[in-house]
Amino acid sequence: MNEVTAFWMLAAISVLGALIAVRKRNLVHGVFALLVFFVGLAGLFLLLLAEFIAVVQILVYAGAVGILILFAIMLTDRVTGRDAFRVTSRGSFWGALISLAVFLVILLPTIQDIPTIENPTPKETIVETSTVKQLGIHLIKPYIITIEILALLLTAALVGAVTAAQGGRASENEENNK
Amino acid sequence: MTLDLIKDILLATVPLLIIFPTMFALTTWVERKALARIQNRIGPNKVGVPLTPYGGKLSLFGLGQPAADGIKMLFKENIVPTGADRLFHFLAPILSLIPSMLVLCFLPLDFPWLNGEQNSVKAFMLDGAVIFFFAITGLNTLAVFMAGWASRNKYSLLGGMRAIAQMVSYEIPLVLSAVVVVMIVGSLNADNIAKAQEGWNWFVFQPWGLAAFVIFFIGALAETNRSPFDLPEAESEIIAGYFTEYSGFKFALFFLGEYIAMFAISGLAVTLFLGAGAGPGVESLSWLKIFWFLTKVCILIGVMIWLRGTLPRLRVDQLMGFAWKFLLPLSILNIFVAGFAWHIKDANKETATSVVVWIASIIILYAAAKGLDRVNRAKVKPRTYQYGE
Amino acid sequence: MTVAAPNYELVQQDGLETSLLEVSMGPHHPSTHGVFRMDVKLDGETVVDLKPVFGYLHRNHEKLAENMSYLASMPFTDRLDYFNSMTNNWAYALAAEQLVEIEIPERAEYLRVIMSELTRLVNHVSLVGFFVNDLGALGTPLLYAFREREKILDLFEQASGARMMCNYFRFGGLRCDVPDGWLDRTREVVDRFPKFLDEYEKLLCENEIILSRTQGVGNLSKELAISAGITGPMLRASGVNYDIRKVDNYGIYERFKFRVPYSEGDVGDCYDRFMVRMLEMRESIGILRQALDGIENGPIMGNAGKVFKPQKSEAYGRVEAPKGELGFYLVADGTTQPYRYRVRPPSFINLTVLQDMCIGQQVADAVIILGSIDIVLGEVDR
Amino acid sequence: MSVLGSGIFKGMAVTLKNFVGSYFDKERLTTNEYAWQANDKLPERAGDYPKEEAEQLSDTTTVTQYSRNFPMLLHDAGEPMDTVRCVACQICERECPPQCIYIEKSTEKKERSGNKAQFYPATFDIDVSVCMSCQICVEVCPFDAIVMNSQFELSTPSRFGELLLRRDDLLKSNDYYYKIHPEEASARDKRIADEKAAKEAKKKAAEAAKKKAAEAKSKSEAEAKAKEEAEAASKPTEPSDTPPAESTATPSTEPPATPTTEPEKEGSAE
Repeated sequence: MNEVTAFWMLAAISVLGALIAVRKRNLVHGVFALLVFFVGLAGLFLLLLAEFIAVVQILVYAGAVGILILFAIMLTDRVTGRDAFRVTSRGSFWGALISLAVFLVILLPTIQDIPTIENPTPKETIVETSTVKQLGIHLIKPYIITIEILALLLTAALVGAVTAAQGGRASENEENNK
Repeated sequence: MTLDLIKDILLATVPLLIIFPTMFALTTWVERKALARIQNRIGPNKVGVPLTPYGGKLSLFGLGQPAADGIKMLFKENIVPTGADRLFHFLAPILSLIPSMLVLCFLPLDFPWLNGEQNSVKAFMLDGAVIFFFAITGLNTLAVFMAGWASRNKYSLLGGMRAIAQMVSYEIPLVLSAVVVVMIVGSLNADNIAKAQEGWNWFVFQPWGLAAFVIFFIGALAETNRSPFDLPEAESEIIAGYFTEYSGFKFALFFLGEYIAMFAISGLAVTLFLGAGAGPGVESLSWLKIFWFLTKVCILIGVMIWLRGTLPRLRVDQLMGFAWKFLLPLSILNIFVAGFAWHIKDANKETATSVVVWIASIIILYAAAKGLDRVNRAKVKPRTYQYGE
Repeated sequence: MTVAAPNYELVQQDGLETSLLEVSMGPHHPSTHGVFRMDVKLDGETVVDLKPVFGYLHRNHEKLAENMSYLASMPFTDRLDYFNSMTNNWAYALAAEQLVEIEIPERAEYLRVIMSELTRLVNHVSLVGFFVNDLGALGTPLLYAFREREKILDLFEQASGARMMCNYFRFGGLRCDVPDGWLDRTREVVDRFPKFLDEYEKLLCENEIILSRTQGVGNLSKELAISAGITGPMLRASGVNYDIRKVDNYGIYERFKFRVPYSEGDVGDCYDRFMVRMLEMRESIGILRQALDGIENGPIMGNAGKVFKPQKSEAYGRVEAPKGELGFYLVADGTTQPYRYRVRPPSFINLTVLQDMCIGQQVADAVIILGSIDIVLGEVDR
Repeated sequence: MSVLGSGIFKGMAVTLKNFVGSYFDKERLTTNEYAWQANDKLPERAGDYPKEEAEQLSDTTTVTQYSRNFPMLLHDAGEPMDTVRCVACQICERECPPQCIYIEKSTEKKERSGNKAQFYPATFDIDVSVCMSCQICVEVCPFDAIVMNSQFELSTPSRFGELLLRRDDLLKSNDYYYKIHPEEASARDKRIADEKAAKEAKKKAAEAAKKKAAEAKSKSEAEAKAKEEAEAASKPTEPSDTPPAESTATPSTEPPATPTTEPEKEGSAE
C-alpha cells in the first residue's frame, strides 16, 4: 500500500464516478455518482499534499454544488425518477471530441514540468510551512485584486439572486393584497 | 513501512471507535433517563444484567437498556418500501455514519500511546483540520437527502428537503463563528487551537469567544437536528422525517450516526472554545487531557438533552430566518469585534484596558443581538386579555 | 412491478411548471389527535388546500341512544368526549331533567359544579400540554399536565369509581355521594393547583419559540367565528364574550363570582386560544374554592321517579363544556326511550373552520391549528 | 424590556427544577412502580387491598377501594350457589347498555340455606370484552346481588372464551366485597339492614293493625298489603323501562338472602 496504489484506486473511483454520472439515466443517481467523482478528486488532491484544495473540493463541490444540483433536479417534473430521464445520445461523438480537445488544451501547459507520482511536487516548489498559510499569503498579497474582483462579482450575483427571488414574492404579495 | 502504517492507523482510530460508540450507548440511556426525570417519569429501569441464565438480575437503573435496544434493532425486520430506490435506501444509513465517524479523528484527542511513535497518525495535526471537519460534516446532508429521496415517501421527502435547507443554512454561522477562533489563533490546526487555550485561557471567556460559542452551539444543534431544530424529524408534523421508512439495523445506523455527529460537533465546540483538554492537573498527568475533553463533551451533550426536554421546535421559515437574519449578521459582527478586541489588546496589555474592551464588546454584541431580535420578531409579544363579568 | 405514482398536481406558477404535493395526514399520524385525517395539498410546505376527513370513529351513538332507555345512554355520553365525561353527563342530565319536573338537591348542584370545574381543569391543562406537544416540545409540558391531571382523576375515581368514564350524574342528582374526606382532598388539590399553573405559565407563556410559533397563526376573525357557530374558548379567543355559564346560568352558576377571559383584539390566533385556556383555569379554581366553601351536607338524589318515562315533549340542554357548547336535544314520545336524541358536539362544530384557518399556512402550522381547536374524535365522529 | 432569550431560560429553570425535584419531591414524581413480579412486594399505595389470599393476589394488584372494574355476583357465607343473592330476574341483562350480560333462569326453584325457595341463575355470563364498567347493572339490581369487582388482571392469550366470565368465575363472597370496597360494602349492608328493620317494624305495625281491625273489610287489608309491597320495592334503583316479568315481580318482594356479617339479621324476613 503506497501512494501509487492509492493513486490508481482513487483514479479508478473518479473515472468510474464520472462515467456513471454521464451515462446514468436516473438523474439523482447521476448526481450522486458525480459526488463520488468529486470526492475521488479530493482524494487525489490529498495525495498530492494539497490538503486545502482537497478540503475546498469537498466543501464546495461535494457539499454545495452537489446540493445545488439536487435542488435543481427537485424543480424538474421527474423528481422521483420513475421514468428514467432519456438522455439524448445524438452528437455524443462530437461531445467526446470537444471534451478531449479541452482536456488536451489544459494538459499541454502543465505537462512540461509535470511531477511524477513518486515525486509529487517539483523539488524547488516544496513549501516548508503549511500550504494553507502559503495559500493565504498568496491570495492576500499577489492576488488581492483578483480576490476583490471575484468577491464583488459574487456579491453582485448574490444580490441579484435575492432581488430575483424577491421580485417574484413582491408581485405575489401585491396580488394577495388585491 | 506498510505494517507500521497500519499499526499507526489502528492505534489512532481504534480508541475512537471504542470510546464514541460506547458513549453513544450510554448517552441513549442517559438521555432517556434524564428526559424522563425532566418530565417527572422514572425512565427505563427494568433491563439489567442477568446474573444467571435461570433468573436473578442486577437491575442497574436500567443500564442494560442500550444492549437490549441494540439486540432488538439487530433482529428487527428490514423493511424496504415498495418502489423505494433499494440501492440508495441501503446506502443512506451507511453514508450518514461515515462522515460523522470520519470527523472524530479531527478532534485533538492526543492519546498518550501515540506520542512515543515515530510517525504517528494524527489527523488533527493537519493544517486544515478545522475546515476538514466542516467539509466532511457537510456530506451528512447528502446522506439525509438520499434517505429522504430513496424512501419514496412524502414525509421522508419533506424531511429530506428540510434537512438539506437547514444544514446548508446553519453551516454558515457555524463556520463563521469558528473563523473567529481560527483568526485569533492563526491556524486551522486543531492542535494549535488547543495549545492556544492551555491553562484557563479558554476562548469562551473572551467576549467574542462567548458570542461565537453561543452561535456555534446553536448552529451545532441545528446541524445535528437536535431540538429545537429537529424539523427534519419533526414527529408531530412529518412522522419521523427522512427515516420514516427505516427499520431495524438501518434505523440503528442512522441513530448511531446522529449521536456520533453530536459528539463530533460538541468535540469541535470544546476544541474551539472550551479549551480542548485543558483543565486542572493536565500538566502532571497527560491522561487527564482526554478525560477533561470527554467530560466537557458530555456536559455539552447534557445541555442538548436539557434543551430537548424544554423547548418546542421552530417552524421552517422561522428556522431559516433565524439562521440568515439573526445568526449570520451576528457572527459577521462578531468577527469584527474579535478583530478590534485583539488589536487593542495587542497594542495595550494593561488589565484595565482589557476589562474595558471586554465589557464594551459584550455590550456591542448584546445590543446587536437585541436589535436583530426586535427587527425579526417585531410583532411577537405577550398580550393582555380582558375579562367579561 | 408497477407502483402507483404519488399524486402531484401540476400547476403553473410564474411561468414555471411545478406541482402540488398531496399528503394524506392521518388517520395514522402522530398529531391528528386520534383518527382524524387531513388531505393536505402542499406547495412546498405551504398548505394550499386542506380537506378534513373524519368518521373513522363513528359508533352510531345517537341511534343507539334512541333504542335504549334514557338512563342507559348515560354511560355512553362518557365516551363522547372522553376527557370530560363529567360535563357530558351534565349536559345530558340537564336535557333529560327538562323533560320531567325534577328538583335537584342543593348538594348535588354543588357537586355538579365542582366536578364540572375539575373537568375543565383536566381538559385545559392537558389540551395545553397536547398543543405544546404538537409544537414539538417532546411531551414535557404534557407530562406535567398529566401529572396534575392524575391527581384530579384520583378524585374522580374516589367519587365515582372510574377515572375517566365516570358515569356519575343521574337525572335529578348524582349516582352516589362522595366518600368521607373527599372534599378535603379536593380542596388540597385545588389549593395546590395555582402553584402548578404558575410553573406551567413560566415554562410556556414567555417562551420565545412558542410566542413566534403561535402568534399570527390560524387567525379566526370574530365574524367568521360567530357565523360558523364556534363556541367555547375558541370563540372567546376571537374576542367574543360568550360563556354559557353566564348566559344560561344553568345549575347554580349564578351564585359564583367568576370572570370570563376573552381576547382584546379579534385576531383569534393559536396564541389567543392557548392563553384563554390558561386564564380560564385560574377562574375555574376560583369557582371551585367558592363551591367547596358553600357545599353542605344533604341528599344527593332528587325526587326522580322509579321509571324515567317523560311525557311527549322535547328539550335541549346545554352546558359550557371545556371545549364549547355541548348540547343534547331530546324528543320524548311518552315511552321509556327517547324518540330523537341528538348531540351538539363542540369539537365537531369548532372543527368546521379548520380549512379556513389552515390555508396559506405552513404544514407545521396546520398541525398546531388542529391542536388549538381542541378536538376529541370520540365527540367529532360520535 | 426583557433579556434576550429570557423565556427560554425561564423554561429551562422550570425543567431543571423538575429534574432535580423528581428525585426528592413526591409531589413531582408521582409514579408508582407497578408490581410486576409475584415475589415483589406491592407498593404502599395499594395497601387498601388485603393480600391474605393467594388467589386474590394473583387476581388484583394496585387498586384502591374506590376502583371498580367489572361486575361480580355476591353470595353470602357458605356454599356460593346456596347463598347466591341473584334470583335471575334479568333486570340487569335488560338494562345493560352494551348488552354484555347473558342470563338463563333455572327452571326449578331451589331451596337455599334457611331461605325460601327461589329461582337461581343457571347461566350467568358477562362478556368483559364488551362490558364498559358503567355500573348500571349494580344500580338496577333490586337484590344487591351484583356489585363491582376491582380485579383488573384479566388479560388472556386466548381471543375468544376466556374473557367471557362464567357464573362460577363471577361468584364472590360478601367478605371479599368487604375487602375490596370496605366503605361501600358496609354502607350497602347498613342500608339493607335499615330497610329490613323498617320493614319488620312496618310489618309488625301492620299485623298489630290487622289484629286491631280484625273485623275490618278485606279491601282495606289488601290496601295495606299493597303498601307493604311498594315499600319493599323502593330501592334506590332505576327500575327497568319495561315492567318486570312476572317471575321477577313475585320474588322481588323480598331479598332472598341477607348478609351474614351481622348476626341479628340472620334468618328469613317472613
